[in-house]
Amino acid sequence: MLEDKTLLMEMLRRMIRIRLFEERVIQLVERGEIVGAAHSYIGEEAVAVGACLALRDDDWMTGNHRSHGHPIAKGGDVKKAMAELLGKSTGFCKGKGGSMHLADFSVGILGESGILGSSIPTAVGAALGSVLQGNDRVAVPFFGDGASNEGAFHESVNLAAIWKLPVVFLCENNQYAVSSSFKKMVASENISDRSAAYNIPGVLVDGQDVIAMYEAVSEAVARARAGQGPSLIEGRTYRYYDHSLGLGRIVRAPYRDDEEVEQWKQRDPISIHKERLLAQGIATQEEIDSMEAEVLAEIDDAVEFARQSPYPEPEALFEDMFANPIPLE
Amino acid sequence: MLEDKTLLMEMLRRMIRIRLFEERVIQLVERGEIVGAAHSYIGEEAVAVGACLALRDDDWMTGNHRSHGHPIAKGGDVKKAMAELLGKSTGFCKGKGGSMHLADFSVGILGESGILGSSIPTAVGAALGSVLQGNDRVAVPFFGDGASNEGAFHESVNLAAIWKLPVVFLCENNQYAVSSSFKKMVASENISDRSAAYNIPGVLVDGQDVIAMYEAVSEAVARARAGQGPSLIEGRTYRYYDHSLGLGRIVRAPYRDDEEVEQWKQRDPISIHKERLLAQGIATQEEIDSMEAEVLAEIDDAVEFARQSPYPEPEALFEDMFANPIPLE
Amino acid sequence: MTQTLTREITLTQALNEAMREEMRRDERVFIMGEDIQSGVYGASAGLAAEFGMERVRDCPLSENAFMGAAVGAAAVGMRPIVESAFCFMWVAMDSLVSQASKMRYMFGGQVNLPIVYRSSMYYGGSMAAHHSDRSYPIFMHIPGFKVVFASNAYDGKGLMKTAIREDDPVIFCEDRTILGSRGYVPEEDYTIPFGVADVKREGSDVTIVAIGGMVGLALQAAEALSQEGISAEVIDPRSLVPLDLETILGSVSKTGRLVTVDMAHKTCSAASEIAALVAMEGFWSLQAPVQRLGAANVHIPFSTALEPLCYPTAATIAEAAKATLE
Amino acid sequence: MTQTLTREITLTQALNEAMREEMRRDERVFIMGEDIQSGVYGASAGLAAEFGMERVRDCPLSENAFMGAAVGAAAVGMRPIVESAFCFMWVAMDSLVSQASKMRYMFGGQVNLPIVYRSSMYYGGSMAAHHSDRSYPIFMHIPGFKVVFASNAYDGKGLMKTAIREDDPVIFCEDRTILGSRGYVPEEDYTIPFGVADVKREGSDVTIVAIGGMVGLALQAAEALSQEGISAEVIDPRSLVPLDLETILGSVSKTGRLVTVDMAHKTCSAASEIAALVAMEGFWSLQAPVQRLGAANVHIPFSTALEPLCYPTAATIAEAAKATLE
Ligand SMILES: Cc1ncc(C[n+]2csc(CCOP(=O)(O)OP(=O)(O)O)c2C)c(N)n1
Ligand SMILES: Cc1ncc(C[n+]2csc(CCOP(=O)(O)OP(=O)(O)O)c2C)c(N)n1
Ligand SMILES: [Mg+2]
Ligand SMILES: [Mg+2]
Repeated sequence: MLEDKTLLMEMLRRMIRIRLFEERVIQLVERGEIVGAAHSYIGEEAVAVGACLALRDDDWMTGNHRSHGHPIAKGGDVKKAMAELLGKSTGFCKGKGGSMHLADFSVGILGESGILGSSIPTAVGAALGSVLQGNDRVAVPFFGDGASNEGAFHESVNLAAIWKLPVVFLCENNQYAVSSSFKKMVASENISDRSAAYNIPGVLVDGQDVIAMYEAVSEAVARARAGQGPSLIEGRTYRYYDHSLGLGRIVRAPYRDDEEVEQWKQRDPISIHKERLLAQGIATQEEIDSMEAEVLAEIDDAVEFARQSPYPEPEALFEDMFANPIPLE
Repeated sequence: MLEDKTLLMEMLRRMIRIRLFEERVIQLVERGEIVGAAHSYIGEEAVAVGACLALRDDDWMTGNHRSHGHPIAKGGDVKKAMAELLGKSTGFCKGKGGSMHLADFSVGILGESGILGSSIPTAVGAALGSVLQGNDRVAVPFFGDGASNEGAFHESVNLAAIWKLPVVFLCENNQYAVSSSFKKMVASENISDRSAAYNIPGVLVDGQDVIAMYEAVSEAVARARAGQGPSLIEGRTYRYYDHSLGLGRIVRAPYRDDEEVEQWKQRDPISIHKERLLAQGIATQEEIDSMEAEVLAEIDDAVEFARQSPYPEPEALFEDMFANPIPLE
Repeated sequence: MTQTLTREITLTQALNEAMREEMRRDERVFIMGEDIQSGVYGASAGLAAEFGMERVRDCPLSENAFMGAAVGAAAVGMRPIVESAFCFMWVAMDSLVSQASKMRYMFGGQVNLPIVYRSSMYYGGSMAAHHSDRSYPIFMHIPGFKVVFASNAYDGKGLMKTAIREDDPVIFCEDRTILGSRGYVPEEDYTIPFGVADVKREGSDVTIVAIGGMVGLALQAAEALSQEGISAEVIDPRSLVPLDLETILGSVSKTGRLVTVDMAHKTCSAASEIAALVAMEGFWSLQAPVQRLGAANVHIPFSTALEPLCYPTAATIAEAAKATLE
Repeated sequence: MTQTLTREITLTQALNEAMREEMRRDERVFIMGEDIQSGVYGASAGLAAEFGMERVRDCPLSENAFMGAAVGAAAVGMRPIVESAFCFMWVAMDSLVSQASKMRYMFGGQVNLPIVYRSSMYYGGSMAAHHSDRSYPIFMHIPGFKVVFASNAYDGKGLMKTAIREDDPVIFCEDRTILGSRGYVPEEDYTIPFGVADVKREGSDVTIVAIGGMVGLALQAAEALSQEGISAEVIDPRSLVPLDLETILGSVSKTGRLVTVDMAHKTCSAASEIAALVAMEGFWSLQAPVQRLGAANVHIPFSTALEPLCYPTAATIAEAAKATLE
């Protein structure tokens, strides 16, 4: 049984940080302060947090369009994240990326990609870099159940498997791709079953249990660092909100019933972890309350910082295209 | 045990037809009468013949760059095939396709594709057509061990599996992709193992035994016609010659040793079938000899036909782009 | 009757009507796309309810497979409509180029491929670099596609019907910035042929060639220019392949001046191509340098402070027109 | 010394030398491709023997994955060279466009992507529609790539060294029709900057802009034209992105006449783009219609009776030049 209190508390802190960040994002979208598409990670916090806490700061990670949970879990600065969502020059990407393209290379966040499956090969390449550079940095691409049907998934897992690259393929199976149930779209029963096609370990994990996620990913990371190659981990989870907030592909038709949503909310990852910490006497209610207060203050600061930050100057339009710039018009 | 003599003899005839056709192609390439790339099917005849004889004439088939065996096995006209290889207007494709793009829609040959994996979705679409049109025509895409690492393979098998389409995915595992051994490049032990990722039957078959191929494919075809969905069949086989004749990507370095080649030649698909027919008293040496003489005459005629045929006229350059033509320059 | 004559619907509704009517007319027509069965917005809305889940098919996130499956289905006699967007076509380029565009010619004309690839463009809505592609010039460069562009509801319905009845692969460009704009659309069945440009406004001083959402901006520019006594002619090619060069050349022979407007990146754009063609075929009519407008040669930034700077506007179009008259 | 000065090697050998020398110079440089370890022909020949299987990597037939892995490797500090061909890039377009071309800008310049995509063109050898792609204009249209073209061994070595040392993604076009042609290449280390066109032949009557294998044909045309007393200037841009428009405009201001030559399909080609730019920037210098030559707008047919009709020839280039003088 995991007993490291600092770690257990950090799990809770990061999950709460994502939850409160996302709740604020919903408000900002409704107020029109955040434009474009924004995909809520609420309900899935344990997956990214459990996985990222099994990594070192210098390990690599790539993500997808559901893009706020991964960077926060990996230790990204919420100020810069919020500023990016508001399109400000102080954001991770100077306002050029926005919600779907958060990235912070300084803490190993190689970027969130809006195109499904697109960032999986990137992670494989980062892991190839570790091998060529003779270090033991691991790469974790996050992708959804829907994206596991993209050709990039197949090619990337096979490539990592034959080259024994230090990759942990992390499928966040929240059971739907927009309105499409994975039961209809994925031919295998579990996505983790697909590991058989590549002779690598495939593990189905309770994605609502941050400790289960942490332990499964830790084992895969150990394998990877030891040069034993990649693993495929499926975190079975659920998104509480609609596919996308604001713009994007909103689907109203009842592709899932409220009952199902309610049942899953009964297994809220944050409540589960909280109750466990209390039950096991690892944390007191006071500690948890003050932690929540601290994180709430962080998020308030982040929003304040984002709001106060300037928009990029028009000149920025032609900047950052090339390391060695050329005339552009 | 299969006893239908007509069928057993037709198996032999089509394998011999492919073998003699390919031997003539080698001569014509050496004489410079065939230009461009040509990929020899010699050694692999049992795979295409066993598979295609398990099909009806109105079933569909797509192929790849190793492109002469499939159409001949499916019943394509060798005259038109040879004329196409010589770039003549009487060829399957009026000389526009050449070796890598033989096609004869009239007998269900939806075409050979030079780009790896590229024709697999086409076959899936033809099978979708069967479902939408309410007929029971099956589609068989042929592809290599190397192509099983293309994303198109993964996406196509999953699509056919979730829609229960009548497709028999036929992987010709000749164990190398140009100079690359599948043991190094395919993470799973057998390519047929990959069926686990899609919950469909996966069968490894002796690709040198035409009856084994015929029986395995027949079973998969029956499933498909019955609406039970696709199967993945791996025919383990071997190519006797280098990857490509003439132009194309010739690799001289010893990526496989002569011993291995010799061992496989000991299991020549035509000899195996011949000897079996003789041993079982199904055919006499005389019948077989006269069959070979007939096929040889066919091939001679085909070469003669191709040589006598005219090249396309210059006007043909701008023809066939569109069903509803537009001005082109 | 007046009711009919004044019937105004959005471009999205016009596309929906075109598909609905063609699906009623020809049972070989069916639709493939992502989340189209449950969609209550968008051009496919309600089609699953009328035509069922077999003919309105939700696909897995395997664009290369289902865009290629459209080719196979078309090859055996079906008439697929594929709903997607340019930004999601990169993963499917092989099926689009190696199969859809090449198959007919490569096989000597043995097969027709009646496929409509509905290609949305989400630019202009802070969707950032991955969701703002407008890559139709690529499909002009690759032989084998017909490339169509609707700038209003009326054209949208007529062009979509032609596209569905066409026996060749069509890239049907759908400009998100105008999908919601309303226009008169009659109830009667009608089609608009490919390769026939439409003069959206007549003028004598300068020719402005624009497509999709740029047409509306060009018309605003023309209106503004008229205040300054400049008479601009606005031409909408409606299809880029085939291109009605005659109408464009005719206009330039009248005005002597050309502005081409594109929402794709400038380099190797439709605007470049039209500029080049006029410099070749209409050179002696030209009395001033051609003005080519297009999106900046950068990827589309997210920030509302930057994205609007990428595209032509009514103002920059008017400026360009004036520049040809200096 | 004279030996060195007269050292003639093929373009393929020049590319091989460039890669070899840069791999010796910088251990972050490595190569990915298909069947390159065992290749005894081709530009990678012998590199595996010297640098080992780790730095010269045979990849599975998963182009989208390994071309995307090149992006990830570059993002963490490596300098990959990817050996492939335009015809095999369709399956990898998403990694090329969504990642390689967009990543730097989309992430606000946080990362440099020093990647060389070696892109062969097999046209002209009866390889038919699937193996004859020359789709560099597409990579000019998509922002984020530098697009480079060598027309001889000397340029090839110098440009390849620059490409490998460049911190941005480079599409390095390799024209199979000239890979075997020999030219003088010094033994000393040298590089050729991007964006600097080379005047391959000076002339005063007409400007011919050509790339890759078309340069040799343009020079033949110029030679033939000189017999008829026509003085043609032949310009090789060497890089299409960035493009040295100044040199082209300078030449046109002298000659007043322009022929652009491309082996890609005409529509939305490099030849179109250069024609458009001159019609914009150099209009007042032009004394005759621009002549744009390129491949026919059809896919490449197999038959030797048809394929040669697709591309510009020395004869058609000379004709076009004369047409500008009528
Ligand atoms: C290649 C591609 N196709 C389609 C889309 C549109 N799209 C964005 S998110 C999404 C659903 C993704 O589902 P999943 O991978 O399960 O991730 P989730 O949204 O459930 O977290 C779709 C279809 C896209 N972004 N990229
Ligand atoms: C997408 C793509 N990548 C690379 C190539 C070049 N190529 C042609 S055949 C071949 C090997 C194919 O191996 P396999 O699929 O096993 O078929 P085989 O040649 O062994 O029959 C390669 C790499 C290609 N045609 N298409
Ligand atoms: Mg999902
Ligand atoms: Mg093989």
